[in-house]
Amino acid sequence: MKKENHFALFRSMLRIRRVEEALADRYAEQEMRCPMHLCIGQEAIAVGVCAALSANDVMFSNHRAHGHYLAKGGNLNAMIAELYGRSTGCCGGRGGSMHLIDLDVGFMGATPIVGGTVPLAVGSAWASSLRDENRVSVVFFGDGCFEEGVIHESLNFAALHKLPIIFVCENNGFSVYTRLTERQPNRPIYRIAEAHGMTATIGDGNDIEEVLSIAKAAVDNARQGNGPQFIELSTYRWREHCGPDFDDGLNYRSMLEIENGLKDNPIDKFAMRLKESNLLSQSDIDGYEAEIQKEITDAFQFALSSAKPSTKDSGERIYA
Amino acid sequence: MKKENHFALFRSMLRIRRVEEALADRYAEQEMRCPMHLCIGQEAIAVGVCAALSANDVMFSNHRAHGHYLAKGGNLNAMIAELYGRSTGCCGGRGGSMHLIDLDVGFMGATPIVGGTVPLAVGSAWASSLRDENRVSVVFFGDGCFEEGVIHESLNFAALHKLPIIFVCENNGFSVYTRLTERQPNRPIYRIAEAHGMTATIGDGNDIEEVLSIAKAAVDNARQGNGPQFIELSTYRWREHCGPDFDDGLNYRSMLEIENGLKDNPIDKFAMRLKESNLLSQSDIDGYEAEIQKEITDAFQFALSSAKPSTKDSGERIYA
Amino acid sequence: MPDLEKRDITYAQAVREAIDQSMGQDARVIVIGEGVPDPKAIFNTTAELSEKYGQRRVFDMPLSENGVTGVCIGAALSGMRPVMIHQRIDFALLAMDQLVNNAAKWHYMFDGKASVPIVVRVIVGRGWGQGPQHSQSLQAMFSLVPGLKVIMPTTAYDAKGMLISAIEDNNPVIFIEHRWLHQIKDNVPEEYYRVPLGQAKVLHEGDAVTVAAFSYMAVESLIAAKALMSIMGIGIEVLDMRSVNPLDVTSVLNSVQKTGRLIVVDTAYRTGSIAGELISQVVEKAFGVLKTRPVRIASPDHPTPTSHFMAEHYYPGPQTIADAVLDMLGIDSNTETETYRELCETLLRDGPHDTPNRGFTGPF
Amino acid sequence: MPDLEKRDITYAQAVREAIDQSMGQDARVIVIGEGVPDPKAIFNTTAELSEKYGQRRVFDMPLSENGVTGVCIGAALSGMRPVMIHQRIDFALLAMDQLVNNAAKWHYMFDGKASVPIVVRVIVGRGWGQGPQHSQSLQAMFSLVPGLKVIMPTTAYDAKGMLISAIEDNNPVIFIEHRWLHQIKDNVPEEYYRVPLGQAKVLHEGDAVTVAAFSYMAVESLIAAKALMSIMGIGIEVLDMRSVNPLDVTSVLNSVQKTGRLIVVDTAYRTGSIAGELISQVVEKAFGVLKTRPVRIASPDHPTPTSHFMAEHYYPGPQTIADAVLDMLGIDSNTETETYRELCETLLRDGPHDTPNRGFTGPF
Ligand SMILES: Cc1ncc(C[n+]2csc(CCOP(=O)(O)OP(=O)(O)O)c2C)c(N)n1
Ligand SMILES: Cc1ncc(C[n+]2csc(CCOP(=O)(O)OP(=O)(O)O)c2C)c(N)n1
Ligand SMILES: [Mg+2]
Ligand SMILES: [Mg+2]
Repeated sequence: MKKENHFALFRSMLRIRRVEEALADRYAEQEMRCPMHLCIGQEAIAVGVCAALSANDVMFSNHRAHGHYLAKGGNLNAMIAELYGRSTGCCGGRGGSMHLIDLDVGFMGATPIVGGTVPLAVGSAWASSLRDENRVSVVFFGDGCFEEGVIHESLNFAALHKLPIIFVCENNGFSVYTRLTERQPNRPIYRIAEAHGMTATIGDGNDIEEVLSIAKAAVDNARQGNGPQFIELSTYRWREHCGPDFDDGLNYRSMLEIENGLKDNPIDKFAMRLKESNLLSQSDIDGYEAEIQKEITDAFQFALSSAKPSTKDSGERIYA
Repeated sequence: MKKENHFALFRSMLRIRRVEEALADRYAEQEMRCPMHLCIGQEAIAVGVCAALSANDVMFSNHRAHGHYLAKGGNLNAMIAELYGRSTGCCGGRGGSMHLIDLDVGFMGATPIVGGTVPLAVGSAWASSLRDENRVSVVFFGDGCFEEGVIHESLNFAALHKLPIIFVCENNGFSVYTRLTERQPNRPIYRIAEAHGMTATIGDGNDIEEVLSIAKAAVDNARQGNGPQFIELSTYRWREHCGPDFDDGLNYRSMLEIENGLKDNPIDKFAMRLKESNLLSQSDIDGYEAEIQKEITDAFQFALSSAKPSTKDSGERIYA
Repeated sequence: MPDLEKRDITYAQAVREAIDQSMGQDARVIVIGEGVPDPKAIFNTTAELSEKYGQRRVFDMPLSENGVTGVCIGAALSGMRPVMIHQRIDFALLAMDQLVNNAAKWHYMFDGKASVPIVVRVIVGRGWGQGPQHSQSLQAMFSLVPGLKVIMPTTAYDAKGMLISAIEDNNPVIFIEHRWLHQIKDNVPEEYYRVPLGQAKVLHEGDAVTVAAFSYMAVESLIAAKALMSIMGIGIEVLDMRSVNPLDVTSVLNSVQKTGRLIVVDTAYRTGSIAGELISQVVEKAFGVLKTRPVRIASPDHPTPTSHFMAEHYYPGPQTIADAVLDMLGIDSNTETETYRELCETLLRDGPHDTPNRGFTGPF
Repeated sequence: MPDLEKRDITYAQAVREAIDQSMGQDARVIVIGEGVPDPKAIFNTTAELSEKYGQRRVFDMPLSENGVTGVCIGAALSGMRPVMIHQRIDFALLAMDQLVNNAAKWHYMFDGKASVPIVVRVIVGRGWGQGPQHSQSLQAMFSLVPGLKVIMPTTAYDAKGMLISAIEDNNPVIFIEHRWLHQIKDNVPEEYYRVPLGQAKVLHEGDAVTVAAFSYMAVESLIAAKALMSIMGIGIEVLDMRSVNPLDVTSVLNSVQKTGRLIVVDTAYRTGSIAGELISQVVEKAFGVLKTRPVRIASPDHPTPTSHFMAEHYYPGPQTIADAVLDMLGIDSNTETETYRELCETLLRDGPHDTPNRGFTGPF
């Protein structure tokens, strides 16, 4: 892998982490008045998958969308402004954290009804194939989402029509506070996708290089007309399901489990590796941190100084 | 297998065949004024599976329910009367051919929304397991039904809770007039069930002995607490999807295919085998034919002489 | 309205022609539904489309109502204009999540940055023992969802023109067709034309009573209107509502200004029907205009029984409507009176009650 | 009504107690829902149930709304009495097929041979940027389905009594609870008691105007009623409708006989709401009783915007209701008049508009 790529991957993960930490820090001010699902700890999946895509490829996401949106190149100012409910937000304030969109970079939309966007991604892949476009569609969803019947229907349709789509299942072991074992029998998720007649892989979602190589293979396959690809990636959610805090107090997971989870830090792990092989220096990192901090400060600045939408406005653009 | 069993299996298939032929013959009189889906050609599945069950096991079915209902021991008079819309029908005339029920024999209900009864069967298996009852639930559905998301949800729930349920997929290769290849990719159905974490088998649905042995193994497994069992059985629908006639005129399937389909006659094949091994004589068959004819004549007699429900009656029993 | 050269075709043919011409006009239009390319071609409303436009624009589908609806929404977001078809509206219940949470809201929640131009054709079953799960009339369930447009054309002319408008519309449109309309003929121009969505139409003029009717009930109302006029000289104004959302209350108000009397006839269960919504809006907007209490005519609040013996009086018909009119006008309707007996005889359906009323076969 | 020893508990606690006592009374009662046994316990309405009744009666569930609804129906057909819970009513849209095609019709289509005693608890979200897909109020969509019962208790007392009645009921009951009711206290007896389904209740007596309100809107109406009385001496009669199907039109008619004026306040989108159905039925059944045009107060016909800046006036509140009352009574409501300014000040919400109104915390 080229040096710049390493930098880019690392920087992208770090950026998502810092942005969400800033969100968490300022959430208590109660000016971001909407539910917020942080992906801290899961950054490698968003970044690794997006690194395998080209600009015109498109993406759909779910309630935990910040990382996907930023990794795909979504506008940071528009995202922060959206969380603050401002007119300059990517949805003009109508959506909040759970509804992100940036069509300029192929981020087609994220919505919070679990499973809701999965068939949409299949539909956009269908459109590509009907128009013989060299465009791959990607959809991110969680292990809980895999329990929705629409997954079965989407996998079947995509396999039937050999569509250029990548299904990315982020398996963090939880649906809200419910463990996988209370929702699904003891068998691997990806095998079901495989049985539907598509290439399916499983990997460590906290190892950015593994994610990237799996994603690259999948994207190449899809682009070459080999039909849908399914990727199951294991990861761990650090913070509470919804909200800015750590949820150690809730006792649905042991301190030991949390500690191990935090140890398996995709960013530090990658930094370590890069440093060992002298591909990254502490000063590089410090440089990034500074740039990112600046970018974040400006984004909050932008959001807070943006116009507030009016009630009147909320009655417009109901029909196209 | 014991001699009586052979007789019973053969007689049960023959009975279903003759009953449906009689329905087909009289349908043109336009006194059975409801949609009717015949299972002629598919009798071995209903009979083979039911032969593996005990009386207190329960069953759910779909739009093509006559065979399932009769094989489970459903009341013939009540079924014919139901098709004639009479008060003595198993639904008092409210359901017609697509809505059959006979709680006395554990036939819990058949309804025509494809996939609609599959989770219900899972729910009845759940109730059995919660009450530690030694009761197996069975649900019949087609290859088209397998495309419904609720199948995925039902398989997952059944596997998660290790429920005593048998999923029987009657794969006749068609959903109405649409071929399997236009609806599903080229991969076996049962493998998906297997990937969900349950025992799954595939077999020849037109070979009654094979069906019975597969079903017996599945029922034993389920009863012994080994969780859900999935059975995919291949078969062929002789008549039109809905209605009494052959549909050769529609040209959605070749004459050759139809001929081969008719040749693969589960009843004749079994009769042949039994005769060869001197387990069944032509006079046995003639005896059955006579008994069955009598039974059928009486059933139509019963139906046609039964009271006609009134409009007033149709406004009652809306709420329990 | 374009000038019509005379040609009578059925509602089913008109629907087919609308799709055919839309596909000819716009390469982004695709069609998908269970049975679309099969020999029965959705009551022949999609016949030969596959042959004409090929397998990359005309599709059968897996039995995955919710998933395929989502697939169509996704395709629409990527610039296609899918027409999805359900053989029964009852099956669309499986797709409520995609229709209500995504299709209806996408344009709004993303601030107008994207839109979902899909048409979902759903067929209301009736007769020949369709029964509880194959003959629901669920327009009210869809019409209460902001962001969806819901239409129920009655005539073949409107079926073609409104389906074309629906396909051109940038919003999700639920196109509800009553199966008993499929064989009714009407004068339908060959050319590509539009009929705007959201406007009621006068099917029969009169100033005695306003009868606002939906879908097949507009046909039944028209039959009643003709008989009432010819036999009793009573002129009722029959409005074919044509659209459920938006609901054309203005046209009803204009008619009621004239008649002072309102009967709404719906194909659905009585309670919670769009008929109630219409009556309420009329009273809210024009309180005092009604001289007599408004009346709604609909099906009883229970599932459709399959047995034709039970279903016989489940559906209101011309007689029900005529009686309501006479009652509202305070006209004696006991079977003694000569003219009333004549009216009843005229309204007597020939043919079984569980097959389409032969009393009117078009053109309108 | 049993004699109450004084004990004020919240709506959430009352719901929990109803389930707890029902499970204690009847071993067939089981509970399932996403998050039921988790630390948040569905806004604490299922807290400790798992510990008390064990893992064979209290279940979390896979994210399979339609399938698990079917599973519950099947269990009910086998003699269990499942209580299923959705954290948002929006998620229940995935289960429409099972609820409408199976649960609602099973008893009818099988001629009463079986019944489906399930309760589906669904929560209406509001505030803190719940937005388009997490704050719908879809009671009208369920209430138009014959075979379902749909209830929306407002007080903690009714929440407990009606949930107990729902669990004992042999029919499928949709139990709709507005999230903003969860923390409101009321006097709730400790014993097991029933409140019948299908009956409205007078929350505030008066003879000037009848205000029929649903769920949280009954609270807002009560706030308006108290202010109107104390400041202007205007007595409005607030009816807490409590049930959507069956709809207690009789109680509304009785009140309207007295007041001659009707305002219906609903939590839903305006068009197609149950408010319209109620107004229509009142006019159909008691034409001429109303002295002024009936008014409906509801949310506008578009999705809920997430931004609190936009959502601020999306929901009608006490001020909206009071203004409608004054307008209906022809009372001058320009900010000049002293008393009106006082009214407005009293009705001013303290605290942000996107959190529950602190103006009323109970008991009722
Ligand atoms: C259809 C539906 N059911 C339930 C919910 C409530 N809900 C929001 S996020 C979530 C957890 C989803 O788990 P998973 O798919 O694993 O994603 P994760 O939160 O772990 O990233 C649930 C149950 C919802 N939003 N939509
Ligand atoms: C949800 C739903 N979608 C569509 C239909 C229309 N329909 C009735 S039977 C049938 C074919 C089902 O095929 P399969 O499950 O293979 O059963 P088979 O008819 O072959 O026995 C279809 C599509 C329906 N009844 N329900
Ligand atoms: Mg998860
Ligand atoms: Mg089949």
